[in-house]
Formats: sequence, structure tokens, C-alpha cells
Amino acid sequence: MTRITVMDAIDQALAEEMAHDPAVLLMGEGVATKRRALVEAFGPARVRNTPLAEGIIAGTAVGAAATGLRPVVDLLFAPFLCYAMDELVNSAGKLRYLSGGQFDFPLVAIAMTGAGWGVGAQHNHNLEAWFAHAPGLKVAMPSTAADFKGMLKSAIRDPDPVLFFVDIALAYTDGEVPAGEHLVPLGRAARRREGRDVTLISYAKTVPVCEQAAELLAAQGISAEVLDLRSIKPLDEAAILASVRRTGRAVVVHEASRTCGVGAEVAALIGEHAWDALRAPVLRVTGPDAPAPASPPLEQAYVPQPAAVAAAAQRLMAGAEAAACV
Amino acid sequence: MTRITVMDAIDQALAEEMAHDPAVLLMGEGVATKRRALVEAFGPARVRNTPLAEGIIAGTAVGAAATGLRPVVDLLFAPFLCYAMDELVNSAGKLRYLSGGQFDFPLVAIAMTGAGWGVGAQHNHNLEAWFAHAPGLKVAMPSTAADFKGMLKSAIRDPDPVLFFVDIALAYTDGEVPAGEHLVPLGRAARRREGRDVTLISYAKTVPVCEQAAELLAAQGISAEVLDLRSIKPLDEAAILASVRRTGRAVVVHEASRTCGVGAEVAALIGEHAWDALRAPVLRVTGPDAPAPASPPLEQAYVPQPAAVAAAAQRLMAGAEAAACV
Amino acid sequence: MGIRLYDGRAEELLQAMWLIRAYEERAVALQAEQGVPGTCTAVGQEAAAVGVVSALGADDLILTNHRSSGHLLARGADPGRMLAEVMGRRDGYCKGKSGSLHISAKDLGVVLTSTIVGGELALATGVALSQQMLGRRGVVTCFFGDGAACEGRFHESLNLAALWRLPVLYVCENNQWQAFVHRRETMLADNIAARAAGYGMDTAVVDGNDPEAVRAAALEAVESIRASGRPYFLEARTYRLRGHFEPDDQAYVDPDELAAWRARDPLALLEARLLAAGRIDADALQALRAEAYRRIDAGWRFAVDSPYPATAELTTDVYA
Amino acid sequence: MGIRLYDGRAEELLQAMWLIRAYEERAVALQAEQGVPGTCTAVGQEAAAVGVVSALGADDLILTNHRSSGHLLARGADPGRMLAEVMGRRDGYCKGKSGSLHISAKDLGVVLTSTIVGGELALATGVALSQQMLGRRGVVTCFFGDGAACEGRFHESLNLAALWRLPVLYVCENNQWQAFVHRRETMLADNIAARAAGYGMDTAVVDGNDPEAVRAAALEAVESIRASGRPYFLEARTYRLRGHFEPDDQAYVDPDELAAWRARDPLALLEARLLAAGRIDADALQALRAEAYRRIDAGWRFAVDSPYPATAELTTDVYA
Ligand SMILES: Cc1ncc(C[n+]2csc(CCOP(=O)(O)OP(=O)(O)O)c2C)c(N)n1
Ligand SMILES: Cc1ncc(C[n+]2csc(CCOP(=O)(O)OP(=O)(O)O)c2C)c(N)n1
Ligand SMILES: [Mg+2]
Ligand SMILES: [Mg+2]
Repeated sequence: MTRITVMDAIDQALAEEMAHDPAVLLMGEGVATKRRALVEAFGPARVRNTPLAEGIIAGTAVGAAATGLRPVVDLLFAPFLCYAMDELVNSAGKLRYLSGGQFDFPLVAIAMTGAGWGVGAQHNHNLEAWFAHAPGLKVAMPSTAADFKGMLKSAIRDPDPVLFFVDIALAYTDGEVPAGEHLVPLGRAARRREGRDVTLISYAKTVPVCEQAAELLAAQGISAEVLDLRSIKPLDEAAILASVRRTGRAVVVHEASRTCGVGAEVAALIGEHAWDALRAPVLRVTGPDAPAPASPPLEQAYVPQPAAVAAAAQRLMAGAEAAACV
Repeated sequence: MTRITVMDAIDQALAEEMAHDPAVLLMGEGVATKRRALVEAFGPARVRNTPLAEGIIAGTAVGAAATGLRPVVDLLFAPFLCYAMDELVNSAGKLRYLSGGQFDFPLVAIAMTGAGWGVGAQHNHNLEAWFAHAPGLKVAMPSTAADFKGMLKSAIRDPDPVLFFVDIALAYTDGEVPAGEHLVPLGRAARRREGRDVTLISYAKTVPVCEQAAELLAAQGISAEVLDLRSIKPLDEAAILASVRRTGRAVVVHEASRTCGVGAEVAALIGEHAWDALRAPVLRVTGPDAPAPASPPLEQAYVPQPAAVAAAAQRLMAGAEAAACV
Repeated sequence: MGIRLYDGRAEELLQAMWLIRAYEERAVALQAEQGVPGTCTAVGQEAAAVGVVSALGADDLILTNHRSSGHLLARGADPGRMLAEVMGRRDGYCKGKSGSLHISAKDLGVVLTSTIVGGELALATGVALSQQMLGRRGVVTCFFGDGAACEGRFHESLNLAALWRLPVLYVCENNQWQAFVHRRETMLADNIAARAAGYGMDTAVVDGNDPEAVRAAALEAVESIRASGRPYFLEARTYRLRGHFEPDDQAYVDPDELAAWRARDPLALLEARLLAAGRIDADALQALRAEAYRRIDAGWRFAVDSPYPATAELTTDVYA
Repeated sequence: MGIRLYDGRAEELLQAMWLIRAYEERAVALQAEQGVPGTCTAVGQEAAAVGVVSALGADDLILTNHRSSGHLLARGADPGRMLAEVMGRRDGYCKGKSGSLHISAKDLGVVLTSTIVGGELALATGVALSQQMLGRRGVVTCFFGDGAACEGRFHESLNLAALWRLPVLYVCENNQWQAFVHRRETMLADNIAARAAGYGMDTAVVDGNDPEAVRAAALEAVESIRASGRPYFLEARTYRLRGHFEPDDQAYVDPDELAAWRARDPLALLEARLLAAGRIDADALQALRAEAYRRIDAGWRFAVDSPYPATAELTTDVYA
């Protein structure tokens, strides 16, 4: 075990996978400037600065992936994905299917997302739900340094296109990462805390928020389980349902806007498949249906807070009627 | 009342609104070719063929909307919206907010969507949930000729950007449209059929599917209410909750892929706010998390069928346990 | 059926062109008479397709778009599997999932067909990057229209290919139409090659209705790419003689313009030239045409006999 | 404070340039010392901003991007409200919701600032269409960088503006950098104006570090647009003397290149020229600089006194 930041974990994953497979290459606006060590280790052909044009960066990755390479593209901030939607959604997501399975698209698109830098809504927009809704893509959004490393490595080895989101509030946090080869499979949630009364389900920066909420709840005698989804698609339905079947209550928490977000999917799933075990409605604590403001205090207010998560859990414990009056 | 097709209803709405407000103009790839009558009535400056470039069509609309015009853009098929996401989402959806309210964006973006023409997933992709998830946008997706006319007129008059989706399976269906000025507000659902036992909630082409399912159910003594959402955002939460509070059961139906779709949102909402009234889980009957195939029989299998909707409702009537085993 | 290679004889070119013409006539009839989904036909553009594809070797790759039948057939695609695909049958090149709009045939090197206009431009650079980095010799031929040249991806793709010295042969089939909009309504310039030159690549403009001229230009282009490792831009000036997508009454088309181009039908032009020069005789011509129609007939029988895919196919091939 | 109009005296230009420089120095210090969010500074590019903006009339409109402070200040923006915006305060131009990256000031005709690179290019055509259709006289000035010229929207925007004869003055501040990537790594050509000419518009390339030259070129451009109704492309060759976004140690910058451009600092160049020609004296210069710093001081005091927005503002201004 060593303690490293999320940024270092990403670097390690990239370096290890480039060493592991000569087909892996990294492209993006400034990747060669920012990751000199990779350029030195693997040469400029495999670590490429690109022109400022997300569409062709993604398109080049998609074309290359289908014909023998394993590209990783850094598209910087999630809102810039808007320029690459055709390549990611219509090509990478659909051309395997539309070609009757003739092509695979082993590529990873990395983007930063989330509040924390006061840069406003054109740099900060949590778009993971879009890619979960689009067919043929996978979506990873880890919360710990170990998972950033282990899931990025898995994503690079995966035969399908993976959107890999880095919550900027986590980028410089650190955590223990196992020494040696460390792979974390896509599609598996992680239980961050065990509990009996309610399951707090989340991913990325709001996992620590849920952990803090669980502390608040513990002080009030409420035992909260914290589930870190890690992977948005495939979604670990089994882990979600098993936990809620045990606790009977769930709060889903994320920073992304509420309407048609991942929280809606998780709540709907629980309703469909764990109805008999539910003792109260599934509540959501999410960012608002508004763009992200730059002003620091507003930006903080945009992010779900531990107190709000704890309050939702308390309402569930107080009984269904209280919960329904949200 | 006159009986007209959805296509005619759209034409009427455009013609009436262009007559009503000189700031309204129509742009798109082929709009001037296909709508000669509008060109003749309003001149080529207000009905413009464009180069084949969705991004700049949308961007031009956004810039024009903020500075005095009321553009309507026809972006043809929904997957082509992937080329215009920055303009629609990052600009039209966010610049009102980011500018502290300095600009309004009264524009309408029309796109065809849905199965029916065997054209495959790069022409057929139901993307309404993306725009519902993105802040600052409104989303309309009517099912009847009268609503196509009345809601398009409202959308054109609306001060905010509206995505207006035309399900291609409905385009040449006809319906009664009231004579004279006919405006249907955005944000209001319509009850298509009254019922006591279960609410079938849908929009666009699956509204008639639900109506047929309700017939099947009636034959078995189950009284199904059919709610046509019409507007995806704003969503008529009051109508949804009122109906489910009465029936105690709901099935949400749409052709779009399931994960993070509108059905997830509606199911989550009902769970949160009508928990006490629910007698069974909310079920979803949706298109699969797969691209839309071109092959006609596969394409038909992609679309939720009346029998599947009726079966879901029957499971709800049979009791919560049966329902949960979906 | 495998990749078709050409030695450049005019009969070969003419034969391929007739196969395309016969195929399109069948696709049109199937749509009109049997309710088979419509297609974007390449009628009028056969020379551009055959001229370029005949210049390619077995290692070369092709990216195409919605108007792909000429490129596929010239490359040796089986008309039966193409028609089966158009009809959504199991034996289509893409198991019926594509339909006519995105037919790829990996075995023939026809990869990643996208019906998003501009899609092929965005993917071609990646395919070419694979060729470059994996040390493969084949040139990547990217077919697209004058409409695609209006999309931003045109700019992004050409810039990147020139910058990274990617082995792409850009072939713009400038057929004067972008669905229901005339090219004139979309750009001030009359030709697209001039823009391409601005990215730093060699360009050529050729009469797209003359298959021998197109072939000669394409051979030169391919040779230049192989020698220099740099992309090349070839514009074939041609015309879409039928509508955009079947059915289409072409009511919006200027009849004089259409008539002028009909008079330059690429098949008729080549036949007249060959006959005049004594390079072919009328009987051989007749036989060649008949063979094309015969092959399309056989293909059609294959296609109608092919079953529809099983419903379970709805959710296969989504992930690897 | 309203729109600033210029009669063209060198002192005016110099004054505006010093205001920008002093503003940027404050923004840098606030980030470094007080944890205020970083900004993209226009240090080194003051001449391009002032030269162009000084050529505009009260009716003209401006679209800008992430590196907007020069354009805003030259246009007469209040440094206090700009700093308040950077600091996320209620009295910022956008109520603190924008922060530094998308400051618009509608009253000054600075509309629809987008920090999506290329965003301003996509919106400018629409603003110009409004001008054209509503019979307004003002020219639409669209500032963007050499990086934005790599985005597909560059191609789409210029093509449409030329085709529809939209009154857009495209101003490319070619500052040799695209965040952490040198322009050389993104395109083969050395200048962007050559490409613009391919769309059918007049173009000019000007020394972007000489405000008098930029102003002269911009005056000519604006006149041409007003006379012809057609767009115009002006490339200002300049250099980003500081990093991309504060803080940035510029470790990736070639020190020789940086030194060469530092030697061409636009403020120093203009001052030296004016002093040499006796067009200004040292005292006047001194007073002019001091006034710029004084104004920025006052602005900063205004900004720190401005409260943060109320939490309820989180969800206001989303819809009309
Ligand atoms: C992004 C996108 N926009 C619009 C369409 C609809 N469409 C299909 S083909 C076509 C015209 C394409 O013109 P061009 O590129 O010249 O090719 P051609 O059809 O003339 O061969 C259009 C508008 C599309 N498929 N994709
Ligand atoms: C679409 C998009 N991609 C990337 C970025 C991140 N980014 C912000 S400014 C910048 C460089 C822009 O270069 P240029 O257009 O030359 O303007 P400059 O910063 O040099 O003034 C980049 C990459 C962005 N904001 N938007
Ligand atoms: Mg064309
Ligand atoms: Mg630059």
C-alpha cells in the first residue's frame, strides 16, 4: 500500500497500461505537455498533443480503436464532451451494433467533472447520466485513489468504449493504493460502510458526503450503510438491491442535476425490484436542475451536503408520511 | 375542428406563428425546399436553407434568439443533435444563468425521433431524456395532431429554448384540430382515458400503445387511466401524482432506452411523492438499452407493445410480489 | 466474394459500373413496388466510385457513408448480401441491423460506415493512425459528399491528417446536392479542393463522370500517399441523377441542370467512347450489361430467401 | 460606466492598455495571494484588444471568450464589476454566476461570452443575423484565438457568414498558444487568415502588438463590412506573455521565444514610439499609468465590499 493522490493514481494507471500493451496511446489537448514522463517513457507517437478540436480527437480515437489501437483520450472538462457526442454516441456507441458486431471499440474518454474550482457551468457539468442513457457505452466514476487506478486500468483493457469521469473535487485527494498490479472490475459497487437502517447510495465526490452523513446519523443512533456505485454503467444492480433488501430504506445522492439523473434510475430500479423490502420511499438528494454557478458559496450550495443527506435519512426513519412530504 | 395530419399541424403552427410575429424565422437543411408555401408567404429571408452543419445552425439560432429574433430550427433527425449539443446545452441552456439573466433564448429546435422508418440507430434515437437532464431547456413531445399544433405554437412563443420532438411514427397520423387560434401550454399532461385501477403514463408514439393496452385491460375488467405527458420538461408532476394517488398503481411507458430515461424520473418522482398511495411498485416498459436496429421486425420489437404494457399492469393488479419479479 | 482488384481495362470499369446501375435499379424497384425501405442511390456517380476503388490495392481501406452502394459493389461486395441488408435480413453484411445506411464489410476493408454526414471524416483519421502506428501499408480512402464538406469535421479531419501525415485519400464526390439543398446554397466557392489545399495537402479535381480519368487521378493520389505518407484530396465533380432517398420526385431540381447532366451519364459516356475507339463491340457490351442484371437477379433471390433476424438479436452486439 | 468611444489619440490607446495591464496584475495577485479563482490573463495582448475595440462604434457588438478582460475593459467595462464577477460577488456583471470565464455586459454590447472554445464563433453568426434582419447598423466583432480556429465551428461559422453576407468582423488573436499546446503543434500553416480567404471574405494580418496598426486595420475592416455587408477576417499576431490560466509557471514555454516576445511588449513598444516621436512626455506617461492603477485599486475595493449572492440565487435565472 502507498498513499497517492487521484492524479497520481491516474498517471500510474496510464503508465502501467502503456507498458502492458503497446497498442495503448494517449491523445488530447496538452497531454504531452502535462505528462512529460509518459512521453519520455513511451515516445511522442504514443503520447500526443492534439489540435483544439474535441470532435476529431474522439473520432480519431474511435477509428483507431476499431482498427487495432487502444486509445485513451483526455477531453479535459465534461462540457467539452458536447463537441464529441457524435463520435462517442453515434459512432463508438452504435457502430458495433449497426455493423452486426464487426468492430470493437476499446477506448477510454477521460473528462473532469463537478464543482470545486469555481469555473462555472461551461467547465462544470456532471453528464454521466447522458452516457448511461446512450446504448453501447460504459461509464465509470470512482471516488478513491485505489479505484481511480484500478478502474482506469480495467477501462483501458475493456473491449468497449468507457467514459471515465474524474470529479475535480477528488483530483488532489489522496488514498491508499495497493502495490503491484491492481485491477478493479467495472460494474461492481463497493460498500464503504456497513449499516442496518438505511442505505446511502452514491458515487464520486458525494461518497465522502454520504460517509459524513453516516457519521451524523450514527450520532443519532441511525445505522447507515454507504454504497459507492463506482461504475454507473454497467450498474451493480445486485449490490444495490441486496443492500436495500437488508436496510429497507435508501437515499440516492449525487451532484448531477436531478431530472433523469442516475438517482432516478437507481430509485426506479429499487422500486421495481425491491418493493417488498422497502419500508419507506427512496429519496434523492441531488444537485439542482440549474447550471453550476462560479461564485464559490453558490457553488458549494450546489453540492449535496452531509446534513441534507442525513436529514433525508432521518425522514425515512421517521416514517413514510414524513418522507413523502419532501 | 378539422382533421389533419401531424405534418400539417406543424405546418399550420409555423405559418400562424410566422404571421403572428415577424421575429419568427425558420432555418434548416432543406426547410425552404420542403416548405415552399412558407417561403412564398414570408420570403426567403425568413425561411432559410442552410449549409449541412447542425452546429452552426443551432449556434446561429442561439445567437439570434438572444438578440431579437425567434428562430425555429429543423435539425432533421434526433441523432444529428449530437453535432449541436454545445450550442443547445452549453449556450442556450446555460448562458441565461451564467450571464446573470442578461439574455433570453426564445428558440425552438425540432427533431424527428423514434422507430418506424427502418433507418437504424443513426437516424433513430430517442434523446429527450438528455435535454430534460440538462438545465435551462424545455422539452416537448406531443402525441396528437392538436397538441403538435398547439404546443409548437406555445414553444415558439416561449421565452426559453424548447426541444420539440416529432415521433416519426406519428408524423402522418391524423387527428382533430380545433379551428382558430389553438395554443396548448407547455408543462401540462393530458388524461387520454379515465381509469380507476392503474395509470399508464407515457408520451409520443407509446400513448396510442397505452390506449390499446387499456382496451386489452378493460376486457379483463381492469380499469386503466392513460396519461399523456406531452411535455417532458417542465413535467406535470401534479397531474402524475394526482392520477397515481387515485389509482395507486402506475406503469411508465416509452420507446427510449430504459437506463436514466424519462420513465426512471417519473417512477422516482412517484415513489418520492405518492408513496403512501402506492399499492404496488411502479413498473417501466421501455425500449431496450440497445441502438435501434433497421431490420423491420427487429425495429418493431424495439417499440413497447400493448400486450407488454397490459401484462405489466396485470402483474401490478396481481399483487406486489408478482410485480417485483420483473 | 472477396476484394475485387482491377488491372484497369475499360471493360472491368464498365462492368462494375453496370453492376452498380443494375443494383440501384433493383433497389428503386423494391422500394417502389414492395415496400422495402428506401435507399440513397448512387445513380450518376458510378464512375467516381469505380474509378477510385479500381485504383486501390487489397490492403487499402475504405470509409463510406449513406450513399455507399457504388463503393461497396466496386470493391467486390456481394449484391445479395447488400440487398439482404437493405431488406433487414439475417444474411445482410450487418445481420440486418444496419439497413442500407451504414453497411460495413470488414472483410472487404470497407470499415466503419457512418450515415452521420461527416462521420466518415471523423473516423478516417483514426483508421489512418492505426495504419501508421501499426506499420500497415494500406491507404485509407474516405468517401464523402459536398455536404459533408460543410460540417466542421471536414476542417478538423483535414487539419489533423495533414498535421500528423496520415495516409488518407479524401475523395469528395461533389454531386451538387446535399439532400434537398443545392450545393450553391451552401458555399460561395464552386470547388472544395481549393479549401483542402489550405491544410497543406496535394489536391486534384477530376471529371467524376469519366471513370478512366478518375482512375488515373486516384492512382496518382494513392502513389503520392504511399510515397510521401501525406494525405491527398481528390474532388470528383459529378451529379446525383436520382433523388436523395427513394422515393423522391426531384420536383425541386432544375430540369435544365438535370438534363445537362443526364446527357453526361457516365455509363453512356464510357460506352460511347469505347465503341467509337473500337475498344469494345456492341455484343460484348450487351453481354456485360446482361451479366450485371443477372447477378443482381441472383442477389435478389438470395436476399428474399434470407430470413429476418431472430428477435433475440435486438440486444446482441451492443457490447463485445 | 458606459461604452467607451475613441477618437484615436495614442494616449487613449495607451491608457486603455495600461488599464488592462493593471487589471491583470491585480487578478494575478488576487489569485496568488488571496485564493481568488484563477483567470486567463490578456497580458501581452493588450494592443490587439484595444486596437480593435477602439475602432468600434456604440452600435457595434462584441463576442468574446475566456480571455476577455482586454475586450471588456477596452469597451469601457467597470474594473470593479469585473473583479466582483471574478470573485463571485453579487455586483459582478453576471451577479457572480459567471466568474471570470463567461463575463457578458449587455449594456456595453459585449454579448454571449462563451468559454467553450469555438462557442463565440457559433453564436456570432446568429447575432449578426439579427443585425441584418432587424436592420441594425452595428458590426458584430467576434474575438477568438488560434485554438478556436482548429475547432470545426470555425469552418462552419466563416462559411455561413460569407454565404449569408453577415456583418461579422472575425478577429483572431493568434497568440501562438492553445492552453498548453503551441500553435505549431496544431496546424501546418503559420497563419490563419489564408484559410479564411478560402470562404470568400477579405482578410488582413496585422502586428497584434502595435495598437496603432491594429486600430488602422480594424477601422478599415469595419468600414469594409459596413460598405459591403460582408464579413471580414482580421488576424492579429501576438503572444500570450503569461500562462494559460493563473497560476501557470510556463515551464513548457521555450524561454527564447518568450524572451523575444517580451522584448516586444506592446505597452513598452507604444511608449517608446511615442516618447521618441515626442508625442508624449515622461510625466504624462507616469500620470497615465498611475491613473490606471488607481482605478484598479478603486475597483478592487468595490469588489471586496460587494457581498456574495444569496443562496436562493442558485436556482434563479435558469428560465425567463
Ligand atoms: C449530421 C447529419 N445531418 C444531416 C443528415 C441527413 N442527410 C443525409 S445525407 C444528406 C445530404 C448529404 O450531402 P452530401 O454530403 O453532399 O452527400 P450526398 O448525399 O450528396 O452523396 C443529409 C442532409 C445526416 N445523415 N447527418
Ligand atoms: C471546447 C473547449 N475545449 C477546451 C477548452 C479548454 N481551453 C480553454 S482556453 C483553451 C486554449 C484556447 O486557445 P485559443 O483559442 O488560442 O485562445 P487563447 O487561450 O490562446 O486566447 C483551452 C484548450 C475549452 N474551454 N473549450
Ligand atoms: Mg452531395
Ligand atoms: Mg491562442
